[in-house]
Amino acid sequence: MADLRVTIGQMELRNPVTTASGTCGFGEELAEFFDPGRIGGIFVKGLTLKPREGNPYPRMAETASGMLNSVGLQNKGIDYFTEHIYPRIKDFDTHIIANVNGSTIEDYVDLSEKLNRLEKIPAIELNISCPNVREGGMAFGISCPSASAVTRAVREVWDRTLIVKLSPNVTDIRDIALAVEEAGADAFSLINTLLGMAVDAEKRRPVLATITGGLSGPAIKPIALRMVWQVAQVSRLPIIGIGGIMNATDAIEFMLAGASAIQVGTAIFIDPLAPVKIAEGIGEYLVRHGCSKVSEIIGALRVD
Amino acid sequence: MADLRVTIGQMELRNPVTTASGTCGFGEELAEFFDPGRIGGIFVKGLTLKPREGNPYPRMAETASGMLNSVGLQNKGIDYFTEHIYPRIKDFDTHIIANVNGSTIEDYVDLSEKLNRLEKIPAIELNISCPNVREGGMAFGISCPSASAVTRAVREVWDRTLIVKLSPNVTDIRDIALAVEEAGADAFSLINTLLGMAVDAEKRRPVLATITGGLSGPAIKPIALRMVWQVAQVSRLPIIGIGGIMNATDAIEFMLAGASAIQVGTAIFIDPLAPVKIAEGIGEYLVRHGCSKVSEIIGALRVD
Amino acid sequence: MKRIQDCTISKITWLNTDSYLLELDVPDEIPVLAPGQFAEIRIGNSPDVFLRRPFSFLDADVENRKLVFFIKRIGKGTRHLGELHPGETVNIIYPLGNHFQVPEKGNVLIVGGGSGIAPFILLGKELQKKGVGMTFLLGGKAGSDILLTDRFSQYGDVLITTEDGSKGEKGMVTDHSVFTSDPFPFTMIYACGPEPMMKAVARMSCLKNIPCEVSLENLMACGFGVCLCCIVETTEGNLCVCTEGPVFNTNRLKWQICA
Amino acid sequence: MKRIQDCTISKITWLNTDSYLLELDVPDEIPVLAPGQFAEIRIGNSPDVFLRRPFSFLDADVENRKLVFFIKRIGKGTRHLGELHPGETVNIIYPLGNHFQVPEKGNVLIVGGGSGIAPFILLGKELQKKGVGMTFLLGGKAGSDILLTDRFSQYGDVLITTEDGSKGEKGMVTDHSVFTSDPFPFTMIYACGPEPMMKAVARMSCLKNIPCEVSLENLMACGFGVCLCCIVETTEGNLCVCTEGPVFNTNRLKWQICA
Ligand SMILES: Cc1cc2nc3c(=O)[nH]c(=O)nc-3n(C[C@H](O)[C@H](O)[C@H](O)COP(=O)(O)OP(=O)(O)OC[C@H]3O[C@@H](n4cnc5c(N)ncnc54)[C@H](O)[C@@H]3O)c2cc1C
Ligand SMILES: Cc1cc2nc3c(=O)[nH]c(=O)nc-3n(C[C@H](O)[C@H](O)[C@H](O)COP(=O)(O)OP(=O)(O)OC[C@H]3O[C@@H](n4cnc5c(N)ncnc54)[C@H](O)[C@@H]3O)c2cc1C
Ligand SMILES: Cc1cc2nc3c(=O)[nH]c(=O)nc-3n(C[C@H](O)[C@H](O)[C@H](O)COP(=O)(O)O)c2cc1C
Ligand SMILES: Cc1cc2nc3c(=O)[nH]c(=O)nc-3n(C[C@H](O)[C@H](O)[C@H](O)COP(=O)(O)O)c2cc1C
Ligand code: FES
Ligand code: FES
Repeated sequence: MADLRVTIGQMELRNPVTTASGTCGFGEELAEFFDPGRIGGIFVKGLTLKPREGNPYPRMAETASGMLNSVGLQNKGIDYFTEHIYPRIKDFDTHIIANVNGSTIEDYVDLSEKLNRLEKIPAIELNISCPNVREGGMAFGISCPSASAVTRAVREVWDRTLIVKLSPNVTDIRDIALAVEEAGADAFSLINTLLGMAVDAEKRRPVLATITGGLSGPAIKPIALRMVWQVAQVSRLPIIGIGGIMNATDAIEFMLAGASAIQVGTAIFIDPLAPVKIAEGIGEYLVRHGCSKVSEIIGALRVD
Repeated sequence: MADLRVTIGQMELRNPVTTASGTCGFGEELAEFFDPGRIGGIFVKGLTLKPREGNPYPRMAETASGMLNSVGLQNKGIDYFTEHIYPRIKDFDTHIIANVNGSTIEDYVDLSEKLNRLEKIPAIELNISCPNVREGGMAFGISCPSASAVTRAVREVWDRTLIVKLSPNVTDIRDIALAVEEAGADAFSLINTLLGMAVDAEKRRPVLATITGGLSGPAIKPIALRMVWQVAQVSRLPIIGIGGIMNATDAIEFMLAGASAIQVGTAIFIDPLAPVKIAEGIGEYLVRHGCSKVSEIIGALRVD
Repeated sequence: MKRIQDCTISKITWLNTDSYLLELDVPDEIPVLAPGQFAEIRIGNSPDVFLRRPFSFLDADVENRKLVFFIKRIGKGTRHLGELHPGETVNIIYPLGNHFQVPEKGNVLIVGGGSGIAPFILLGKELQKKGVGMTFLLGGKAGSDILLTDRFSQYGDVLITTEDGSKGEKGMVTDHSVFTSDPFPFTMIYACGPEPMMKAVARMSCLKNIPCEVSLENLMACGFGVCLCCIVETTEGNLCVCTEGPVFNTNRLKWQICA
Repeated sequence: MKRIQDCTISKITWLNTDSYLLELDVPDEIPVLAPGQFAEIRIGNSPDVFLRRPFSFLDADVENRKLVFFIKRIGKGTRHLGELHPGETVNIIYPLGNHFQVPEKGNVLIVGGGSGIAPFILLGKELQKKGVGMTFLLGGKAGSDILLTDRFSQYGDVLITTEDGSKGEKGMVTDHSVFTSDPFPFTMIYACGPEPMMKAVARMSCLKNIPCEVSLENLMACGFGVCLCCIVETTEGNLCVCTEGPVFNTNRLKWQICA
């Protein structure tokens, strides 16, 4: 049995498999399918300072090997989370990472400060890449100065692990990554969804109430892999790879390209057991390839 | 039977369906499957001033609902085209549009001037969005000043219809579109491929010899639709929609979002008859929806 | 725990050109299924179906470990599912969702349109067990859309409306003469079908001043509460149809039907 | 004109755990097929196969309008194709590619490894028609990989090598004693199989100073010359394997085998 542990900032994950924010609720629903102790961590649904009802229905459209969503960060706000949800999930035998969203830099800072009081949150993931709202908004994630400013401001109030989630809707993700690194991030997670759209030809209307939404699933995997690879070439911070990971092979591709860990998102909708199957599959791959530690495959792509 | 004619610059197409550059050779191979007179136009394989061998093998990778290619503009150069290919295809009963690629602005200009001598080329498509080479290079397509400069330079030597093909690998495609419009383009075509990557987990190598390549096929349709919609909101130039169009419904979605015509690309590999089937399908849709002209559906998306 | 299981198709029975019964052999013991609950079925034989599709349980044979679904072919997923062969497997997640509230007594009206009849066999069984009287009102475009009447008639009277009048009374379900009965003999209405139909029925329940439960068929990405895509506006804010529903008392919905 | 046709599967015959014969009923008359030509088959029952897959013709029964393919299961496409049932249809584009050059006389050696035996039944037929003598040399990992020997023996002698020695001579095809025959009895070699094997065979042909043709199995997106993905480096520059090949005389390839 190979050693599957990986390190992201100050966190040690028992294995590189985590679940992506917005695709695993607060972990409780998944606990009906498997023991959360079998995966490395859970990135909970995006939190905001105030409760949010999210966007109107319809909020999703199936696309070729993927889907669009325009959920828009529906959540009951940080205080409800602190009072009602956190107590129920804090003793899961895995890392609970909060996904932090704001519409101003102060929002991000305030939210991080409130999370500071929750002992069992070892890391936050700054979402500066949500295409569906102003809060958590992509506006921060698509320009270097704003990405840098929000990261720097949160860094000042948050000592635990700080992960910044990058938007793929940019000309060059390396620029943003370097700006965020320079501002004090401990790790990157990438990618969030790509801005997309679906049309109902019969009704002659957009499928989503918000017209555009975020594209996820295997359709975006080649783009996500490329971005992880690009960022790994320019930065030494750990990367959490996200985008269309459906099985262990996909996860290994991301790790070879440079990811230290991965998030499983949309795959959960199709197979709630995907995260555990992926963790197992990575273990089998390592044994088959004669590796004793998962770290041996991180960034191990041969390009000569 | 509805009127399927559409106008792009000075060209009138018999129907809105054309074939995308790099996916239909020079039209001759497709003529083995159907009469080119049944579609609106053929965008021939990317041309360069000098012959190019393209990139090394392997040049393609299948992905979820799509594929990556790194062909890299293999072609025998404009002189060979003029002498050997043009004479064979010039009398096809459809529009032959040249896809123009260069690594400097002078290349684009020289190539356009050479094409000026070919009477039966009613339009050129400036490729400033190929992710696989410097020639035809995305470098031009991802910044407003360079996109604008190359368009303006070619506009000075080319009086017929000038189409500029935009890259999706940008933060905001509207900015590029407006710069190109301002520089004198007659129409946009969008999108070219998205930069992606595939990894062979067993071999621990990139699948493509060039590591990254261009992603096409239904996987990218939601992104392409969104970009067509975005550009249609800010510009009144005609748009040729491209990206994962497999059938008439897809084509109609693009037209509703604002495209005046469409290009069929990767779909041809799977069904060489796709272009004619799409043209027929659009006709049937119009009849079913009580439209007498295809122009009635261009940009007709209801978003109230 | 919820189950994720590969089940073997034992039979596919086409009822008309568009609808079929899908019968599955389940490997393990079937848990108690409440009327209105559903499963998420994976359709693995289609090049363009990505997400699972939700379907209510039509019936369950606990003894023989069989689940039966009633499926209407409306798009690619329901088409490809119907092209599978006995012996092939499909993967299902179940049981999902809440269920209809079954009263202890009374006389209920059950209104189904299109594929919206699916949850009502289990409901009929449950009501019968409690001794609650019931009448089914089934609506369709034409007579050939009215299906499984022999099954429903085991539990109660079956009334029919068709838009073209080829079977039962002509018109929509809410045009049926049963709604003119005075006094109105029912203590509750259940409805499932196209949303305009459910709204019309809910409006009737309002007029008659009796409770109404509807089973919503919102678009779902997951079906088990993690994606927040399937929401419906309620008096308590946006709620997930897959976990807080699919069955809702119409007084919780913001349909403004009693205005 | 090239054809795009829906064909009905009449039979799928598994030859071992990995290989099967796919027999199709073609709706129209079958054109003359030259040995080495191929078809692009669409695999419509798989959620993750997007492009067509190329397969050489194993055999064609012109009279009964049947096409036969020999298919080795190596990935998702070949797996899903083998899961189809007789009566279901697959869409094919054909005939594609060039073909082996068949000499007027002589005595040829035909070397096949893995799925690389597929084109050699048609080649055998053609050579036999011309009265050209032939010997088949089939290689595999184990005896169970050596297939269709009874078919090949209708056209010539069949020699065998297996890596584990369980059938025929032990070793790779190029280890076979036939290559030590002096004088070397063959005037030409044809080969199809994994690239290292074809290169080894080509090297032999070089040593023996006789021509060699190989059928390449490059990755293809289209199969009919429009995408330029399938290229091979040749003395004339990059050429498309799907239109200028799949059969190449090895002296055109830049394999540097004679160095
Ligand atoms: C809880 C629940 C229980 C259900 N029970 C049953 C059942 O027992 N039997 C049954 O036949 N169906 C049932 N449905 C509906 C069924 O899930 C859909 O018909 C199915 O998902 C359609 O899939 P498709 O791939 O065939 O259609 P698609 O190809 O995905 O869609 C075809 C067209 O129908 C529209 N459409 C698809 N799904 C829905 C929907 N849910 N609501 C409105 N429009 C839609 C699409 O937008 C599109 O225009 C249920 C749905 C829910 C949420
Ligand atoms: C002209 C031509 C004729 C052919 N004739 C036959 C035939 O008669 N019978 C037969 O069984 N096969 C034949 N092949 C090979 C066949 O096309 C491939 O085996 C098939 O496409 C694999 O598809 P898949 O989906 O099963 O594998 P995938 O899931 O696509 O791939 C599985 C693994 O195999 C690798 N792979 C896939 N295709 C190839 C290839 N062409 N070359 C090298 N590696 C590859 C992939 O990279 C991957 O690692 C032929 C190929 C060509 C080009
Ligand atoms: C329904 C849905 C909701 C999402 N909500 C969030 C969110 O609240 N915060 C966030 O950072 N990302 C959110 N995402 C993005 C995912 O975390 C992930 O980055 C993206 O889906 C790509 O991964 P995938 O292809 O594996 O799904 C959401 C994605 C989906 C599909
Ligand atoms: C194999 C291949 C080669 C291509 N070559 C060119 C090219 O030479 N010039 C160009 O402008 N676009 C080229 N493209 C991009 C297509 O024209 C088109 O923009 C893209 O494939 C998206 O459309 P699709 O999804 O319908 O294929 C190529 C695409 C493919 C798949
Ligand atoms: S469908 Fe995902 S939460 Fe209801
Ligand atoms: S496979 Fe497309 S040109 Fe050969």
